[in-house]
Amino acid sequence: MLPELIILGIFLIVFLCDTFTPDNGKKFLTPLTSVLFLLATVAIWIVPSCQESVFGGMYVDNAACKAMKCVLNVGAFICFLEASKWISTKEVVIRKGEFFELILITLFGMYLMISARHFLLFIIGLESASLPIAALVAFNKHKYESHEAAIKYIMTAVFSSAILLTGLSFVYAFSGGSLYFSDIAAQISAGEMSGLLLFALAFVLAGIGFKLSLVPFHLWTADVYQGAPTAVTAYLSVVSKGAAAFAFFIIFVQVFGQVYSAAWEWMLYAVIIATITIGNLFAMRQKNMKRFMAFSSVSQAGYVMLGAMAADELGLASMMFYILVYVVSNLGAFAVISTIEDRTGYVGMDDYNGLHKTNPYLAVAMTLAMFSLAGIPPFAGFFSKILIFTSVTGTNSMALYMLVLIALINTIISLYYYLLVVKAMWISSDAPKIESFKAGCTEKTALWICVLGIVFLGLVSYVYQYFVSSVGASALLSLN
Amino acid sequence: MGITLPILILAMPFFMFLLLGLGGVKMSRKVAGVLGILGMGTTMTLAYIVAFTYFFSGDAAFIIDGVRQQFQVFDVTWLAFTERLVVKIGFLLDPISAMMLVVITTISFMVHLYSWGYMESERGFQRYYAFLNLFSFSMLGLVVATNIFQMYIFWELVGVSSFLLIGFFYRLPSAVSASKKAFIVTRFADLGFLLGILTLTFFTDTFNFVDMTSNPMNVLAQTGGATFMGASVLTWAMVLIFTGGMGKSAMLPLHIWLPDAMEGPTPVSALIHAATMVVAGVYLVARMFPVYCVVEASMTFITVVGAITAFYAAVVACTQIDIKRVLAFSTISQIAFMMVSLGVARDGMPGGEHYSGLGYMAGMFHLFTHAMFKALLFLGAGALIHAVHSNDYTKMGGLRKYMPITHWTFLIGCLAIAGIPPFSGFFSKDEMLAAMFNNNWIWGAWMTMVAGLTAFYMFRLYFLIFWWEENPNYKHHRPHDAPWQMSLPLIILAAVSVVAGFIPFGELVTWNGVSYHIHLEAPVAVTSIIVALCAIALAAKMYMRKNTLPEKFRKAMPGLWTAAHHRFYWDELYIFITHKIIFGIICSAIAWFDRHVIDATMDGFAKVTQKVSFAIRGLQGGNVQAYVLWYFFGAVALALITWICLL
Amino acid sequence: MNLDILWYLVPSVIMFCCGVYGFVTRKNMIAMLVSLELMLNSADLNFAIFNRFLFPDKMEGMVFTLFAIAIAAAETAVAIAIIINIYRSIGSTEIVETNKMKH
Amino acid sequence: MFGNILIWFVIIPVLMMAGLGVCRNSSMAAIRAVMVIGSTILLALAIWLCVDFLALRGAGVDDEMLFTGSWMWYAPLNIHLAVGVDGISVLMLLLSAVIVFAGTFASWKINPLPKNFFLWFALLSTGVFGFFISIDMFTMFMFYEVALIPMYLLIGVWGTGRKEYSAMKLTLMLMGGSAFLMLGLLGIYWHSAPAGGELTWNILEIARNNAVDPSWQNLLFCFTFVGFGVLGAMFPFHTWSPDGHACAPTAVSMLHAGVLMKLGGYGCFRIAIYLLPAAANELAWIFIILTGISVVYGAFSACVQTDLKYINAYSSVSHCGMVLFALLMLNQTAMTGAILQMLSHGLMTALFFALIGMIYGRTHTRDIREMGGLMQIMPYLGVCYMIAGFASLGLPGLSGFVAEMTIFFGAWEDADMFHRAFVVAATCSIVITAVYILRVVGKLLLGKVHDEHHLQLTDATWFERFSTVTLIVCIAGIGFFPNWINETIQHSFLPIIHALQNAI
Amino acid sequence: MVGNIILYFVVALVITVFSVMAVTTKKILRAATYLLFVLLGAAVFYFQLGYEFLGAIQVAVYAGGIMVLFVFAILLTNKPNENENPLRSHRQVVGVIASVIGCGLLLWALFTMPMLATAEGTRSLSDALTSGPDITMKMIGEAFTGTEKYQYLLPFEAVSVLLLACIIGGVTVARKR
Repeated sequence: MLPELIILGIFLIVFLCDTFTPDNGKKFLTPLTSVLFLLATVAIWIVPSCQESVFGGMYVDNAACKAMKCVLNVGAFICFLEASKWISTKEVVIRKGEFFELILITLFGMYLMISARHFLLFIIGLESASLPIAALVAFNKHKYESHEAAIKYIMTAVFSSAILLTGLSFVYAFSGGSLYFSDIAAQISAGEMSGLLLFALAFVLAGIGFKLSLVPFHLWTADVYQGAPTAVTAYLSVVSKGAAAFAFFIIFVQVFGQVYSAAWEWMLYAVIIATITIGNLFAMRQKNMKRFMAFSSVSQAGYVMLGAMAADELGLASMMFYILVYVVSNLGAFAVISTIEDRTGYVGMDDYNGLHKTNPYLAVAMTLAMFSLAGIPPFAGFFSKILIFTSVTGTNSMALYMLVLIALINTIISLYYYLLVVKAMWISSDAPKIESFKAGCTEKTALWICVLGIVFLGLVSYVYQYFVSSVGASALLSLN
Repeated sequence: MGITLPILILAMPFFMFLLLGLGGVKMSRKVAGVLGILGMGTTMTLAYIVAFTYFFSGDAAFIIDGVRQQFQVFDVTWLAFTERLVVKIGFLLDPISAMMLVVITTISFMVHLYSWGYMESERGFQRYYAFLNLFSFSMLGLVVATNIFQMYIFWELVGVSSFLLIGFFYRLPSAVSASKKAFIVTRFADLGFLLGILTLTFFTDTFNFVDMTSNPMNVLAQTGGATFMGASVLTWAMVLIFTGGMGKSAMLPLHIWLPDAMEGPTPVSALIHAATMVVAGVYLVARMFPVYCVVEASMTFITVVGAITAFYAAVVACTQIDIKRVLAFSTISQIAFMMVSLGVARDGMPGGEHYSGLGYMAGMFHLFTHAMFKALLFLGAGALIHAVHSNDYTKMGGLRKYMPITHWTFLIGCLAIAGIPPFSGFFSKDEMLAAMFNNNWIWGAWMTMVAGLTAFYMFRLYFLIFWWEENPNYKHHRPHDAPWQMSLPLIILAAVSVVAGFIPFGELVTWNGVSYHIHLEAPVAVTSIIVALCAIALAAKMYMRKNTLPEKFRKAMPGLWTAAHHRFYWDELYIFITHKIIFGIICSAIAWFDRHVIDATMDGFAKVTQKVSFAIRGLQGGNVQAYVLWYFFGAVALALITWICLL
Repeated sequence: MNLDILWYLVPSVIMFCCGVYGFVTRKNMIAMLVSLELMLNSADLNFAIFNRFLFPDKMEGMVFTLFAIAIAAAETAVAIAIIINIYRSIGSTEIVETNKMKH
Repeated sequence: MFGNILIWFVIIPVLMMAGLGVCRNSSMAAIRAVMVIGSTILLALAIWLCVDFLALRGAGVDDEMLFTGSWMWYAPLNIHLAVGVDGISVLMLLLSAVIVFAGTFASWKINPLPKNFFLWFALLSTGVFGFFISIDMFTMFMFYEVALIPMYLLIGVWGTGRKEYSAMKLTLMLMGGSAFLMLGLLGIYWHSAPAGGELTWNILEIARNNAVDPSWQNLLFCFTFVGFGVLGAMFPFHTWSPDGHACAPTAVSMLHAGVLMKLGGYGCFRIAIYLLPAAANELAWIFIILTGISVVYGAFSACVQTDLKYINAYSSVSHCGMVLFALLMLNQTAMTGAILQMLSHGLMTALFFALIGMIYGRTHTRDIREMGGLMQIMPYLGVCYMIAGFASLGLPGLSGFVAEMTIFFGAWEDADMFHRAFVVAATCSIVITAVYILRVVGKLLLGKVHDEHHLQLTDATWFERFSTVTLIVCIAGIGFFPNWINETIQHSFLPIIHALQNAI
Repeated sequence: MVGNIILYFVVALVITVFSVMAVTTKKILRAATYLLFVLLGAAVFYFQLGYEFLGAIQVAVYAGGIMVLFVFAILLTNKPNENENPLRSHRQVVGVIASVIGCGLLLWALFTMPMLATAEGTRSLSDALTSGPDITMKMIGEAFTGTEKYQYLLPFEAVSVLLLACIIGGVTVARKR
């Protein structure tokens, strides 16, 4: 329980500090939270868990879960740094404390999602991870878009949780009376495939697919990403999505592993193709950077899901690595977007025309992020993509091979629109709209972390191997 | 014989080419000219030494029991395609290569000397000498090739030298297009040559001439009787190889480049397009002669092509206005003569041992004499052009008074080519006709007629230039003989043309190395002399004095005259094929196809993607209820579809 | 006549589908939330029904329902907070007013 | 690791990038210094490697690959950074080094953003060198893509004309190819060892294991061959080439046509043919048809183009088609010819593009209808252009002739009607090549001066001369003394030939 | 027994009818009221299924808590008598289709579920009620405070964090500034 407790501890500290300091004395909150958070991450990473499975197997904290949580922490940390400028603006500074508190609680919920081995705990984690985000999305009260995004988000979230609960109730019918993952796994087998189980699977898939924004459960994504404050969008696009992906893998592989090839493999197959393709098709027309990133993240989610398609240790490790890389790449892009938005208010792709003339370093960082997202070597995105493709094709099934082919063909479309951004920044001959400015120190730190991650995560194989070994040490897939 | 001299023969011109080509810009004309002439003079001397050593030293390497041997002075590996199929660069000495060494270096030296005067005022004088040296190098490499691939290499190189020299006046569009035409036509022919080599060497597994020609029956055996489209593959191979020769030697229908090649400087025409390069085809056939002998069909092909070309060119030559074109067609006709002569020679001729190789010997003899007198005629024409500044005989007339040296040397050339004894052409032509008559009287008769036509058009030319009536322009611009650098070669070549017929050629050059005694075949000789004299007489009647006879002639046969004047529309046909069909239809169609089908398909992928992207934008309608509806439908559909699939 | 599991599931499913219908057709956000409550309730009811009929000796389903009610309450609270916020901002609670961001 | 000479081929460009990174954008001298020093070292290194390699071979070292080294990278998937060279790779490295060297001088006055230009240029070189030294499929593929992507910015930022469109098209098409390629490589990896054996990315081991399931081979062969074939400008995937080349800046065109397109051919035999020999034997005919079409089609298309770069691009389609065509003949001679053709085409096209760039830099047009008689104005460039043209049309004494002849003689070894027919078609291309080369030479260099303004133009500067002379020397060098290269290549093809014969 | 059946039919009717009315009525306040009836109906089902505590919670939390929230919200945002504007027809048609298809498919799935082939799946309510222990408050209390398997201390604590978060979130969103 260490990670959760640490997070709750930080939450309490922040909460108390926020409550008992005057409105004009909250400058220290950002550094405080960031530093505490950094320490917490290190602690989570280093301190071994004394007991792997507690509460009668309801909660498990093993090496793999820890690694996943660390990945999420990296994302959250960068989000904190990116948010610092925005959160200090006069419209929202009053809610500065709440921002950190809510983020920390969502993080707590995500930890539970990853560590839960019981659907009750899982659903609580899921709700903790999604409901406060609605409040975060509505953070920019002075902006209409923020409201619209919030209502769209909450409505879809609640609907999806209704669907998820219904699905779980159907799952429950098959569970033999217990909602522990291991018990359900022992009960469900391919032999008794029935319509109800399929509906159960489809509804659970839909419920988690909402968080991952898989097609066709993704339609909220673009509007919410566009309307939400950029820091929240960033958080939503990587951390929330990453946690959902991990939970997805654990649930579908661990609980429904028995009916993998019979049922949900094919659902996932269809969903992945739709996700990658539709995400790409929408992304290529977008002119608003945040909306653009939303569709890009939809399509990226499809690639993430390829790891679940592989449904083995290698798949999970590749997926973790993919998400880590995705975290740094996407947050790199968002760091640039938010830096520019905070200074100038521009978020259109055309506004980036000629960026390299005025802000070359931002342009370089954005370019690297785009290349990494597109999977261009030697940047990390290339490695994560290839590793996940490798893990999928490992089963030697022609169908999966074709799936990878479709995914690969889609990388070309994605390359197209990522290059559009690069084109705007470097090639477009229009006069630059954005004037030259100096980024703040937190933003610079965030950018540096992202850029270093983009450049070195792939070239240094240590991280991936760490994931592989942690997955291997966790016996995650054995049906204990 | 050591390898030093042979290597020097090749190296000297190449070195001069590099020297003049790279350093020429820094040199004055005089230095460049002297260097060029000295270089070629040295080469000529070396070639003479080598040739004389070969023919007359009696060394065992060169002649054994009166049989002249083929001797590879050196043969080094250049490129190994496979373990057996190895391209070598070497130096083969045998009767024909030794003879060619003499011919090439002599003419080349004359041209070098001549050019000093002729080209003196031209821009790019140094470049000109560099190219001349490049050509000499290539041509020498061609004739001394030990293997067919080496020959092909130098074959290409002479092609490009010819291109460079024809296009020497590169500011003139006509020169540029002529050079292009020459290169492309010969290149096309070389394609045949290449395919021939490919086919032949696929079976022989060697490129080497000696290996192939020393046992031609073996070559036939190696093909294993394979056939393609009704003909044996060896026939195909030899005909294809001959195609290369047709290109270089301007046989019908690949002759069209040669008349246009006259756009080059006249000395170049003398060197390349009269004496040396254009006989490469003949040389090629001679080189592969034993192999050709075993495939009857290819020999017949050569004969027929030669016979048709000879007649065609002779007819066209009668109607040309440009004096260089007349000479060009004459060259075509004469080379065709040699081809026929080679084509009629073969083993087991009815006339006995003597006749089997007569055609070969005679062809080579004619090659030699023709080189001399045709070079003479071209250089003479050059002198005329130099004096009159026009290629057109209508701008000339009555020049014998103004340019006596040119006149006399030109007359000697004409007599030689017309086959009037004792000039050299008589002897060689007589031998050729004898060989043809021996093979089949049809060839003999046909070629005798061509010989008559030759005499006619040469004297038509001669009379029109030097007699007819004086051009009134001479009063303003009095033509005069050329300077000594130009006259000296004329005189030397004229002298050679007079005496060359008495060279005991049969002793030196025969197909199998066995020496050969030449004797005149009286009936043939008499017939040909009579025909020639008649033709000259006719020419004199028509053209010596200004009269209306030519005009009447023209009127009498307008169709024929116009057709002949337009060279029977070959050029138009080619232009139609290349411009209209190849460029206009094939190339443009392919380019269009590439842009509008292939490329459009690729762009189409992008466009379709964009269209789809646009078409499905309604999915994201902005209304959360619609989103949820999709969500619900999606979930249900997933379950339903899987269910249906599983049931 | 025998009251078995299906008797109870049928009203639950009807409730669920009414919820879906209401959610996609109501224009008022609060009315949408009302529909949503129907769906959530249906899920809760399912848990209780399955628990009772299939696994009467255990009580996981019932416990789950208890928590689900709490979660539903939390969701409703946040949703209503946002709706009120929107009302304050644009003076309407009609869902069609919030479709400015699209495509 | 750093004791291996091959690694330095990657390290030096990376160091160049680092060096450029610290240069100021405005200090042209420093940027040039870094580039010149770097590319000179690379060239020296390549020559040194070549000499060393030949010495080792001469000393009887008969391993398939020399200077091998292998360092574990991604252990879970057995990915190594594995390097090694055979004769072909050595020559390719030499070619790349020469062209990078020449390209550096050709872009002496690049503008704007010289620093960025050379940064991407160096990255591109890294990819190219890395590709040729790799014997691990993964790193090979990685370097392959590293080499591709800088093209987008290089064309997009420093190009001319419809540069955005062309850059995008080029990048997307090549990346599309590499998508197929990736799939092929993955398939090969998962079949790289017999059941139970350790899977590997190492090309040599895969070839040794020869364990790719025959039922998969055909599919994988199509994927890998098409994947590399796109970069090799195989019909009908060549259309990126004309547009891309037309818009690219000089040095980029040089490097792209000169080296990058060779990556395609190299990959085709090193991976597609070597690792999937059974499929190669079985499916070669399909690609013979496609490449045969490329050869003739490219040549015909070039005949009617009016933009110098388009002419060259189509000519590249034809020549690179010849490379693939020869490889598909699957015999030693033809494949040797293919490599010779790669070298030859690399040098000659680089020269062409360099010259076109220089001419364009002066006349500001590439339309041959708007130029003429340039030989009088800039004789040096004119002569170089003619030499390049002659090399292209296969004049003996220059490299193209050697390559083409080796190809034809090799290709002729297959005696069946199908092969013969396509070889004859391919030989026809040399005539068509002559046609379009002479057309350009005639219109561009010879004849009358078309535009009076051109009379004021100057001839080549010293760095331009340097760049072109380097290339011409190499072209003539191969043309005059081809045999040592030929032998080196032939020897390197033995393992592939054995693999092919065993697979029949 | 018969009482159970009658009660079942009454409640089922109430749930069905008021569900439909809750989503079709024009007046928002009425919708909330109908919802209340449905919730109460569900509570009755819980009682009938032997989950008294659950029924009580349902009444307390839903009827007592959530409904009040709804009513407040409605009163805050709407004039009580205001009718909803007519809906766009196609959305309504699609809604009907969606719900009918969903209903049909779900019912089909439920009617074909494999449990119906087993003894547990077909037993009647009275059998079900007797085959398990009565759920006493003691059992519930122990389950909520224990850390063993089938005990729910952790979720209980976690859900409190969730509620806290929602409070913070709700306040953040809803307060004026």
